[in-house]
Amino acid sequence: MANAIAAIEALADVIIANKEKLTELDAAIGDADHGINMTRGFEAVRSKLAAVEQLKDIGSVLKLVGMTLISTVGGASGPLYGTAFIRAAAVAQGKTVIDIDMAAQMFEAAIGGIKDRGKAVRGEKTMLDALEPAYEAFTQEMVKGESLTGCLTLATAAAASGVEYTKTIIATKGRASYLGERSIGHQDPGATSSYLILATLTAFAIEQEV
Amino acid sequence: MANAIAAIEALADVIIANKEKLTELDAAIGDADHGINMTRGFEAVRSKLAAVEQLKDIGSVLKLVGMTLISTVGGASGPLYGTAFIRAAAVAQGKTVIDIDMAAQMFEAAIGGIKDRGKAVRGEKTMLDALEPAYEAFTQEMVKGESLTGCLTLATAAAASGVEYTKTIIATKGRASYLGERSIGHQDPGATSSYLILATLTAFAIEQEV
Amino acid sequence: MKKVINNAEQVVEEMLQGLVLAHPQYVKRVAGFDVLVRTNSPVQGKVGLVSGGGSGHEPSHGGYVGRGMLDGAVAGAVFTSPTPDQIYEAVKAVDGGKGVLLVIKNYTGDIMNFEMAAEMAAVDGVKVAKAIVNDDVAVENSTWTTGRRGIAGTVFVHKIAGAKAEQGANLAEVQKTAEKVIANVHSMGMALSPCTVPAAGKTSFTLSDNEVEIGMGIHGEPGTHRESIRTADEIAEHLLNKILGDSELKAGDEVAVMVNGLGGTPLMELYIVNRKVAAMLAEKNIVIAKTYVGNYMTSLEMAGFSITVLKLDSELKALLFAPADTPAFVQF
Amino acid sequence: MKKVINNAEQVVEEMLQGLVLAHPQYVKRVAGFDVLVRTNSPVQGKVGLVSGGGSGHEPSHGGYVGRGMLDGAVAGAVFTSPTPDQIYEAVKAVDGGKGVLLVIKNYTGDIMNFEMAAEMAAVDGVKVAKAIVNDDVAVENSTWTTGRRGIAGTVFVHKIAGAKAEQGANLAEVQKTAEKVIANVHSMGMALSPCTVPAAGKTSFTLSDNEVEIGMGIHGEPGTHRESIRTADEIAEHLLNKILGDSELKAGDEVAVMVNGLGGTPLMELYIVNRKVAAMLAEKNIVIAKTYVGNYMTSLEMAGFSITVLKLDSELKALLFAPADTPAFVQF
Ligand SMILES: Nc1ncnc2c1ncn2[C@@H]1O[C@H](COP(=O)(O)OP(=O)(O)O)[C@@H](O)[C@H]1O
Ligand SMILES: Nc1ncnc2c1ncn2[C@@H]1O[C@H](COP(=O)(O)OP(=O)(O)O)[C@@H](O)[C@H]1O
Ligand SMILES: [Mg+2]
Ligand SMILES: [Mg+2]
Ligand SMILES: [Mg+2]
Ligand SMILES: [Mg+2]
Repeated sequence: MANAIAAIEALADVIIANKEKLTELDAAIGDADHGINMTRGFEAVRSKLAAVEQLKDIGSVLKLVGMTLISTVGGASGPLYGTAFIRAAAVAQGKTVIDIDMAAQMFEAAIGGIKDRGKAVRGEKTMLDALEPAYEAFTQEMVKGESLTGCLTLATAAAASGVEYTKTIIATKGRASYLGERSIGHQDPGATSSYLILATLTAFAIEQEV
Repeated sequence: MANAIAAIEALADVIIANKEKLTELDAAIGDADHGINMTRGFEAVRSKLAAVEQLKDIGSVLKLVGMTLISTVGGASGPLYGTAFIRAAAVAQGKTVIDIDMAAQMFEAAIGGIKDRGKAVRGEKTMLDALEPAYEAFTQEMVKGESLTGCLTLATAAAASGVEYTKTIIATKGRASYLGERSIGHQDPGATSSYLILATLTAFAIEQEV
Repeated sequence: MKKVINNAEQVVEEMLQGLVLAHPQYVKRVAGFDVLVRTNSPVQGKVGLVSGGGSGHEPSHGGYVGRGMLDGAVAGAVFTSPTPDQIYEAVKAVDGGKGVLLVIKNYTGDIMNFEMAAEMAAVDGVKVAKAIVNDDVAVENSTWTTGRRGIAGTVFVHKIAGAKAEQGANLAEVQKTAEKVIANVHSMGMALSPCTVPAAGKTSFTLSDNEVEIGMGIHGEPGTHRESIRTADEIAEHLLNKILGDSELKAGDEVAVMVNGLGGTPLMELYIVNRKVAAMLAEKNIVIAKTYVGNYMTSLEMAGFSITVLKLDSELKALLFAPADTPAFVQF
Repeated sequence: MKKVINNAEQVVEEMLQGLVLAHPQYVKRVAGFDVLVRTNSPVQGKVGLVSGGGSGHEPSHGGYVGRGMLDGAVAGAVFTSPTPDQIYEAVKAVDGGKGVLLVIKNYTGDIMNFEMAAEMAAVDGVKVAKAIVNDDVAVENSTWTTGRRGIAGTVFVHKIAGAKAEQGANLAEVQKTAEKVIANVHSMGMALSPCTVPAAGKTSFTLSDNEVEIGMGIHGEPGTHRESIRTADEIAEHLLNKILGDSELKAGDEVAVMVNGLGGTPLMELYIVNRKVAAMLAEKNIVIAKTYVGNYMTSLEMAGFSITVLKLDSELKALLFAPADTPAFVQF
């Protein structure tokens, strides 16, 4: 479990380090709190993980993360990321290592959770615009026989393009949708945090390999 | 009456022209409205004088001015200047010209009105610090046999020194008194408007002479 | 950022403490949660009303907990929807056996968090219904957007649905009344200046010296557009015309009006706005049954205001006029 | 200056119009004057209460006209005492044969103008008494100054003397009760930012980004000193200690507390202040009978607050708890 916990800690570090940036992105098209919300959530995650004695599997770690995000983040991103982690936890229940197939299933489940909760589709300027192309890239490489880290690397690159893409479209979900045309030109904060999460997990996986 | 009315109109011009300056002085040690208050009053005076058909004597003109100031200026300066004009009006009742004796009596009555109403004495950083030395200078010159305009000129000079003097003392009456020591260094707005009134009347009297 | 606070992270906690200390006759805290409920909660045999949202909108929502209005209010972080566990606690604390109505402002985050709480409560066998307020006509309503935002009109939902619940109506009836209010209430706001979320430490937008934001949301979200400031009458006319264009008001209709300050606007200015609103409605022979002027749904210290018009029928009117006794809304 | 107004010269007139349009059930205008009185004025057989002062302190004073509080309110120009003729009209309009109490805040201008009005009314045979409020402990009380200013404590005078008058007390009794309140009420304020008098068009002072003014008056008059901003608890402690130092409160005493916003302060911050005030009083075993938190005596859009503590005896307490029904102060 040390690995899973270390990965979550790496996530927390990155989110907290990007608090200002995420908040600024949200200031332009939302209510200027995305970084604050996510930081509050991941600080809570960090202290919860530190406090919990023994988590027996990856599923337990992810469930704790999801529950903690749900109960501390609030706003739109809390239920969305929280649900994503809980759905991924269900896949990882009882597991102590992650192989590429399981990773794909977890990824799919997480995105499914976000879609169930938020009822958004790709192209609405949300986290899905980073996550869905990333998932597609992941599976595309997976069928080609790429390694987990290879797939993750390409998924991260796809998420980065997805973030760029959010600048070009009108928001039709979330708070930014009130802006209509005025949302064009601005990068979606949630897509950005999704990219950061993916990039961090990728870097973590690569580090584990060496 | 044309003269008395013209004199009051000259007063109105000067007060209105000094609206900003008087307000700024009040901003430093009061509530930033002295120029606004006086302007509101003298604008009302101006339209009242224009509207009134026939004022039969100087007393009537001054009473109208006093009543108008009382009912439009408000604050501390309204009752004070209003009472001053009404007291002066009583002296000038039935009169159509002003000689030097009458001028002295009117001056004394006006100051008496301010003291009755405001219960201040000289040295408290109020309009009295301009008016009392001015009155003393006036009577001093008068007993020496000076002309009305000569007396007024010296009275105005004394008022100017009085205004300067207010910079050196602590306010113990009016709104500036809340400041205590912090009122030192600032010129009293009411003393300044008193000086302006006197200076204007003096200039007017000199103009009439030529 | 110049604020009278101790610690940006503690503002909600300390505010709730200060509120309970100020109004112990009205509200108590659900221990361990950012939830205020009536001192006599749960009121047996009465439908419970729970609302809430991000903090920073005070007196919304804690200020409306009391007889004739809310049973519980959940306080999220500043401008951030509260989390499901908090809402769930509020529902449990106020359920007197007749179920609980959740009054939710239409924001993605609020809806998701309240829905999750409703799911949690349903598992416990609590009957939960929802009413989603979307009174802000600044935002176009289309199937392609999240829909209109909930702003100051929410206070009328609290008042009227609260009165209905107080009368002993069942959950479906209270929900139906809330939905009738929602169908008949329209609002629009504007801002002269931004506000600063304590944890952010700086304003989320800036306006130049003579610029205003029309259609401003209550969380610092940008509005429909910016323009140079105009007179109070012109601004009020613009907002009210938008509102009237969206409601189906006609001569002879009766309405309630709210001129709501966003937190930093002097009451003097709100009354100057009300003067124009009343004149315009009079001109159209729309009858004002009751007017509220003040800070009801704020955005911290933002300067600006919103106008809300609620079309009344005899039911809504009677319920609006019913007495209420809460920290921030008292009416005989 | 960015304000929601039409014309700086018309703000008082238009505000009064807007206020009457908003609250016709409470107040009517004395035609031709900036005077609001109860719709049923004069109330026969009841002592009339008249207060007033410069405008810009809304809801003071027009917001307190109604059952259990004021009979009439006179609105001067912004931050400028009303003129005697206006006050005189108010007195005449509310005199129901038992005389009229003038509640005056202790400012040179207010006192002179109200006194002149009293003289005018006395000529007409109206019995007039005065109560001069001087609750601001920021200003040292010495025979060498004008004395202390009247600030938010004035609202308690309105409430309690108003309740006394409502009970049918005679003029001397109402005056005596008002004076008892005045003897027992102490306040002190602070400001974070200035405000702009519309006719002036600019702020009367400036404060740098981390500076506050302690002991601020309600007309933009400077306070006792400036300092760097501290925490809410430290500021509240400083003000409350000054207040406690001036009152003779001891363990077991009962008080009413008002945490008053100056117009631009979020309610959230006022509650954070109240938390500290309540904690300090609890520590000293001073019992808080009732707390008011909100904008009661403002300075346009100034950010800042004041704390008021009123020592109660059984008479004052009963009168404070008596019902009141006015536009801005409603209490069951
Ligand atoms: N319905 C939705 N589905 C997926 N993501 C969404 C949805 N609504 C909002 N989001 C994401 O949430 C982000 C905003 O999160 P955050 O600022 O924390 O919440 P809030 O909008 O409540 O303040 C947006 O940038 C967007 O990516
Ligand atoms: N008791 C008093 N006696 C004489 N003059 C006074 C007294 N109190 C105040 N003043 C004068 O009034 C001036 C302030 O007038 P103004 O600003 O119009 O009224 P307010 O102080 O009510 O705002 C002061 O500068 C001072 O000269
Ligand atoms: Mg946000
Ligand atoms: Mg002044
Ligand atoms: Mg938010
Ligand atoms: Mg003044």
